[in-house]
Amino acid sequence: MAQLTFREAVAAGIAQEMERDPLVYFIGEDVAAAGGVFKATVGLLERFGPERVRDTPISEQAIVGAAMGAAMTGLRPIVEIMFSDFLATCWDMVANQVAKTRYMTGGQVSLPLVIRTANGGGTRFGAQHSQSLENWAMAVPGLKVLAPSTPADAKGLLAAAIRDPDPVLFFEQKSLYGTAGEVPDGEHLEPLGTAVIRRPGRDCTIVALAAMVPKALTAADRLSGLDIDAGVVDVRSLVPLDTRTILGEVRKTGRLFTVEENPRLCGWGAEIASIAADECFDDLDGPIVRITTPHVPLPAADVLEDAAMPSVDRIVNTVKGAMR
Amino acid sequence: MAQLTFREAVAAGIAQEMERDPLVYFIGEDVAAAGGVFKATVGLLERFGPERVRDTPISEQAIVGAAMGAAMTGLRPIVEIMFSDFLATCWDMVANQVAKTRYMTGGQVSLPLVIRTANGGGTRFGAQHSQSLENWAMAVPGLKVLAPSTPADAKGLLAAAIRDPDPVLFFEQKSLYGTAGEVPDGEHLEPLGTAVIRRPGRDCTIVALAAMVPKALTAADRLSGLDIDAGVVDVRSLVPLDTRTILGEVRKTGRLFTVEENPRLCGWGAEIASIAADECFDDLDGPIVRITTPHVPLPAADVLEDAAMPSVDRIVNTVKGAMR
Amino acid sequence: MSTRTTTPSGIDRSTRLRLYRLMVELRDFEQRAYELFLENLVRGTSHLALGQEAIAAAFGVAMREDDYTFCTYRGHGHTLARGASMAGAMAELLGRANGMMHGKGGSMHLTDVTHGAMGSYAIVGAHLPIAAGAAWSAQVRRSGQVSVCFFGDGTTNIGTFHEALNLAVVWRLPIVFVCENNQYMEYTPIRSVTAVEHPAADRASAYGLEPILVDGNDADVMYDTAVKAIGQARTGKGPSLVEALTYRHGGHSRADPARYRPEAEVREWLGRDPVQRYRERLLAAGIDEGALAPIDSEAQAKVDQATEEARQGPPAALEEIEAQVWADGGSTWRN
Amino acid sequence: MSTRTTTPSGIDRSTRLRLYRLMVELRDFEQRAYELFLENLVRGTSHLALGQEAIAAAFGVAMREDDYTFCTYRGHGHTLARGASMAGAMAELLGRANGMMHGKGGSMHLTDVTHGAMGSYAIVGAHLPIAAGAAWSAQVRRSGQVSVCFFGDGTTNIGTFHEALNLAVVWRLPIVFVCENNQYMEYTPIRSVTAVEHPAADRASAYGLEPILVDGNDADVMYDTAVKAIGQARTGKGPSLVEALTYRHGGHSRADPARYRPEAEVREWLGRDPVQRYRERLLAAGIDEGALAPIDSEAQAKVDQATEEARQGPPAALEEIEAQVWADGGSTWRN
Ligand SMILES: Cc1ncc(C[n+]2csc(CCOP(=O)(O)OP(=O)(O)O)c2C)c(N)n1
Ligand SMILES: Cc1ncc(C[n+]2csc(CCOP(=O)(O)OP(=O)(O)O)c2C)c(N)n1
Ligand SMILES: [Mg+2]
Ligand SMILES: [Mg+2]
Repeated sequence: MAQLTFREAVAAGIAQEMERDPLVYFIGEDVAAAGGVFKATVGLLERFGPERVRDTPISEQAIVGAAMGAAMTGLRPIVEIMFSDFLATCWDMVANQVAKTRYMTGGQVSLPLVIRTANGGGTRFGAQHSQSLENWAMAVPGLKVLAPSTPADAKGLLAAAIRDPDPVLFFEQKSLYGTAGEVPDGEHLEPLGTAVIRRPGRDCTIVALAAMVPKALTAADRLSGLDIDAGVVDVRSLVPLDTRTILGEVRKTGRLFTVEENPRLCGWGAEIASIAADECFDDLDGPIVRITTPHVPLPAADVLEDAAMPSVDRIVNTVKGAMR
Repeated sequence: MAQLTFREAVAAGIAQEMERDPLVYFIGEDVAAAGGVFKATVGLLERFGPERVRDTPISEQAIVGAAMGAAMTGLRPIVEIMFSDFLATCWDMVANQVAKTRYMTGGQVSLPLVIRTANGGGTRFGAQHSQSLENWAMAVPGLKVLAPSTPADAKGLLAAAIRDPDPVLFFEQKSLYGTAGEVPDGEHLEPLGTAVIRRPGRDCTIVALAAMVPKALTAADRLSGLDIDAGVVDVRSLVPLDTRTILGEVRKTGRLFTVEENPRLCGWGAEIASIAADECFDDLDGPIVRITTPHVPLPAADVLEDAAMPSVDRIVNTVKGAMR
Repeated sequence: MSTRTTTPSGIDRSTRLRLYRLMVELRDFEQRAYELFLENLVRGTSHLALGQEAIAAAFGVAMREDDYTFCTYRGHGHTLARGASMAGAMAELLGRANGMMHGKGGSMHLTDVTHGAMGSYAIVGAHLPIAAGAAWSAQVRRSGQVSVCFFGDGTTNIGTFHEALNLAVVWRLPIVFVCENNQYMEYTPIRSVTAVEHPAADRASAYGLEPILVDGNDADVMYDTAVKAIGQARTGKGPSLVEALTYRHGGHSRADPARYRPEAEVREWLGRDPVQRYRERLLAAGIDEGALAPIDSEAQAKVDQATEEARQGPPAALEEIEAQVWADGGSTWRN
Repeated sequence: MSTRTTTPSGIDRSTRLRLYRLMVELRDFEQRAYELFLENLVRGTSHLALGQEAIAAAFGVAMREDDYTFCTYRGHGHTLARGASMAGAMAELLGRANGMMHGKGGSMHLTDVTHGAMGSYAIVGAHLPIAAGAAWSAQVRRSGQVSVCFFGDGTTNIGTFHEALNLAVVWRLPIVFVCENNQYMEYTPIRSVTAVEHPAADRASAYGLEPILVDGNDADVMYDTAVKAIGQARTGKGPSLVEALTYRHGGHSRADPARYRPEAEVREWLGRDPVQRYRERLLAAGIDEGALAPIDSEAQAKVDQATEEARQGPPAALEEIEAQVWADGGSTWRN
């Protein structure tokens, strides 16, 4: 086991798969010579050469479109969309072309492609560079959607995404790039469609994603001091969704809280809450409560951004209040 | 009261506001000379002239961008995006620019603009021309979102949207264009943010939108024959959302069903279900059940499309099954 | 800029007969599709390319078997020109189980990957970058394949046109972009919304390319143009952008009577019908009626047969609804 | 194509002094912003235009008070050049309550509508259609206003560039598009990803426009160019597309040391510093040191004062989080 940062783990996951499969190619803006604006792809150009690791013009529609055409014809491309907010500039490619083409053609084409993107807030970039947009992707049939919370998962899930025969949107939380953790040496793969119980709990279940996972874990620590035994489930794979693990925990505890970085309406938390309200209704002992950013664009100033996003304090207070 | 089709009511709503306010302009592809591909804007060019009613190149980003720049500087533009699916081609303009600019500038600019778009399935156009995408818009803070179910609302809500000082996405269900109904003569406005109880019910509440409203009403008729008194609420305004009316009904009946045309995950139904699972938990007598299109792109063939979308049969059977 | 109208290269007789046969097949197929629509058997929309056959046919004949075609919702001809099954296409229009995509795509999305027909795309401009991606793949796999991407005049004003052209040139991709300038978008004339007269050719220089403006209703010219552009792509000399002038005989989509077009204009273009014109040219070149008449009747028979097969097909199967979202064949999103 | 480097028109002394003053102010403001960043007072990102001042200053001086400016995340200069409050801008960089947008936008989104600074946009290319929309509004309101839209070389490859240019020409809008070609996108040289040598000028003809390629580090040339293009727009003669060659002295954003640029290239461009060069030219033209020195010190004082005001400001107020989503001032989405 090596200690890697999240950004190093991303590069390691890509390198593992590029080493293994010569059909894996990687393109994006400033990803090659500069190693990515978040330095998550440093060293790949040197290792795999300029044919397989390429800088593109600023043209997200061309980037994703090219990856799609290549995936249809034998490559396994990885593309980087620098900030997830920029997915909006190529959303037709993602949501209408990549997601639907296998289905519309009756399965004639496969689209083994990965779109990696830096996601989320906490970096004072303002409303056009800080969105958490995994729910946009989750709402579109035909896309698989991953968002790791640890360096080990960053490597293992990214490698599995590259090997997956379907299109995957891979969300890398910007606020996690600098975090470090143990990452298995050698080949490492984590299966899509599996949630992880990061902390078992008796009294309630907190379901969280990406950067909200460490916050939920800290909140659970503090709640245990208040005699509330809160469990934490790391969703990590929104599509496919491991409802078995999530609902299993909810059935045990009878209380469900979700912690989302995205704004209030129509997030993945609403989806999971709705599933639970349908399928675990009889096991529920109280309201399902979602903790989210309010339904506003994210403000830029540090004090505003910090207060808008779900914080450990907010999680603790919300759970405490609801469990009374 | 005149009997108008839904498409005539759309044109009437636009005409009413263009007559009233010389700063209302209308642009889009094939909207002027051709009167729109769904014939929902017939007569506007003749009545208001080529400066105020204009055909554009096929360039959705330029269309929405231009409307935004105009709205910031004194016009009240209406734009048509021919099919809601094409919102993906200008999603950056809608979700990152139009939705966020007032907020980011601390309220320095107003964006009184309406984006009208033909939405939904039932017309055998296939996966890239049939999506119901009101949930994409609902997930973005800064957008108001309307979807009428009757000709009267098409006119009244559209007129109110044009008069509203904020950006509104206005979804016109393609399968409703040909339906007819009474529309008040003269000035007609319906307030944003108000749901309508189309049918009161004692046993359960079916919440529906746009083309699902008539289906829910037919289903409720049939359910009454099975001794289930189902009420139907027409959401019509997703943002602002009339939770008071919706939750009021749910509290009375104790049972909530939502009927959505959009695919399964992260729809407006999940949002309303989650709100109810939080705020009405103690009033609920059973699981909250969502009736949706499965999480697949919409197929083209008539038999497939009809079977994929929520039908009266499916609503009746689902409610009956869940109410046992 | 002037358009070339004569064929300098002396195309051989058998190639010319192949061009003629293909054009007649495309013409007959689409005329039949229109008749079936009038019988209310085509439930969805459809966009016919009647009058534009020379372009699809010429490229169809000029392409190598493993080359890639990317086209639009107006793509019956481009798909069939690659050898895709006519019955499969017709059945897809009728929403039958034996359709090319089992009824899941419909007229606007005809695809036959086994014949290099990589899809018909219904969002204007989307397939230009996708076609560039297939060319990129061919380039790095050193397969020698060429990607050919067809689109309309109206498509030149959307952003993907610009992004795809720039990328293709910068990466020197083996691709041919073919703008079929049929003068109209849906109902709006292209000249009313475009900054230049020739929407593709006048923009070639913005990507360092030569302007290529040709008569799209002349099968010989189109064939020469195709051979040259494909050859350039195949030999590593990079992309071309071709603008082919043409006209659709009917409306934009099945229900459009196309009254927005001046009668004289329609008449003039009907006089330049590519099929009729080519037939006359072949006769003038000494190919006798005895060689052409069997082609005409074989094409009719082929369309009859395809129609019959399509009509025999059962309606699309309900299991298809939840099939082929994922590579495992299903649509499961949860456990 | 060759760039013009001398001023033909004889700009009067007072205008030249205004140009000089504005350039010095922009330079001093951004140098101060950089110092504050080193003190860790600028929390968010920031993108400096040190070295590119001549462009923003020239247009700032040439524009009418009610004209519209649209710029990018690299927009401190363009915003201040319209007369926006320096303290408001500096406070916004520091995330203070007295910031131009109360801390809600940050460095990348400086906006001051009262001075016609209609916003700084952080998604590459987005503001080109928006600026066209403001020009459309001015046109139909017959206000005589002109919209000026600044963007970088890298922006010429994205789809919105193409869509906006086409629409602006077709509708003959009163707009000036200004491409500041500083040779780099973030860390990648523009020539490595662009099909033509001059990313804007070589594409003007794709919209029926004249190519305009000018020395962006020459304030006189830029001023003449601005006057001409704005005049053309104001008199109903439609859009222009200007490409101004320039260079940023520092990195792309605050943390970028810009080591990807060859030393000789950097040295050469530092030698063409627009501020220093203009100062020398004014001296050579007989404007004496006594006229320039006070401008230098007044600019410093203005920046000092703005910095002081900004630093005095309290942190952004928490009520702002839920304010101004809607025109009613709030963010309520339910009853
Ligand atoms: C992005 C987008 N905008 C609008 C449409 C609706 N639409 C379908 S075809 C068409 C006209 C296209 O014109 P052109 O490119 O000339 O092709 P043609 O139909 O003439 O072959 C339009 C506007 C669309 N499908 N996609
Ligand atoms: C659509 C989009 N893609 C990528 C980015 C990230 N990005 C920000 S600035 C920049 C470089 C822009 O280069 P240029 O247009 O030359 O402007 P400059 O920064 O040199 O002023 C990039 C790629 C973005 N903001 N928006
Ligand atoms: Mg056309
Ligand atoms: Mg640049």
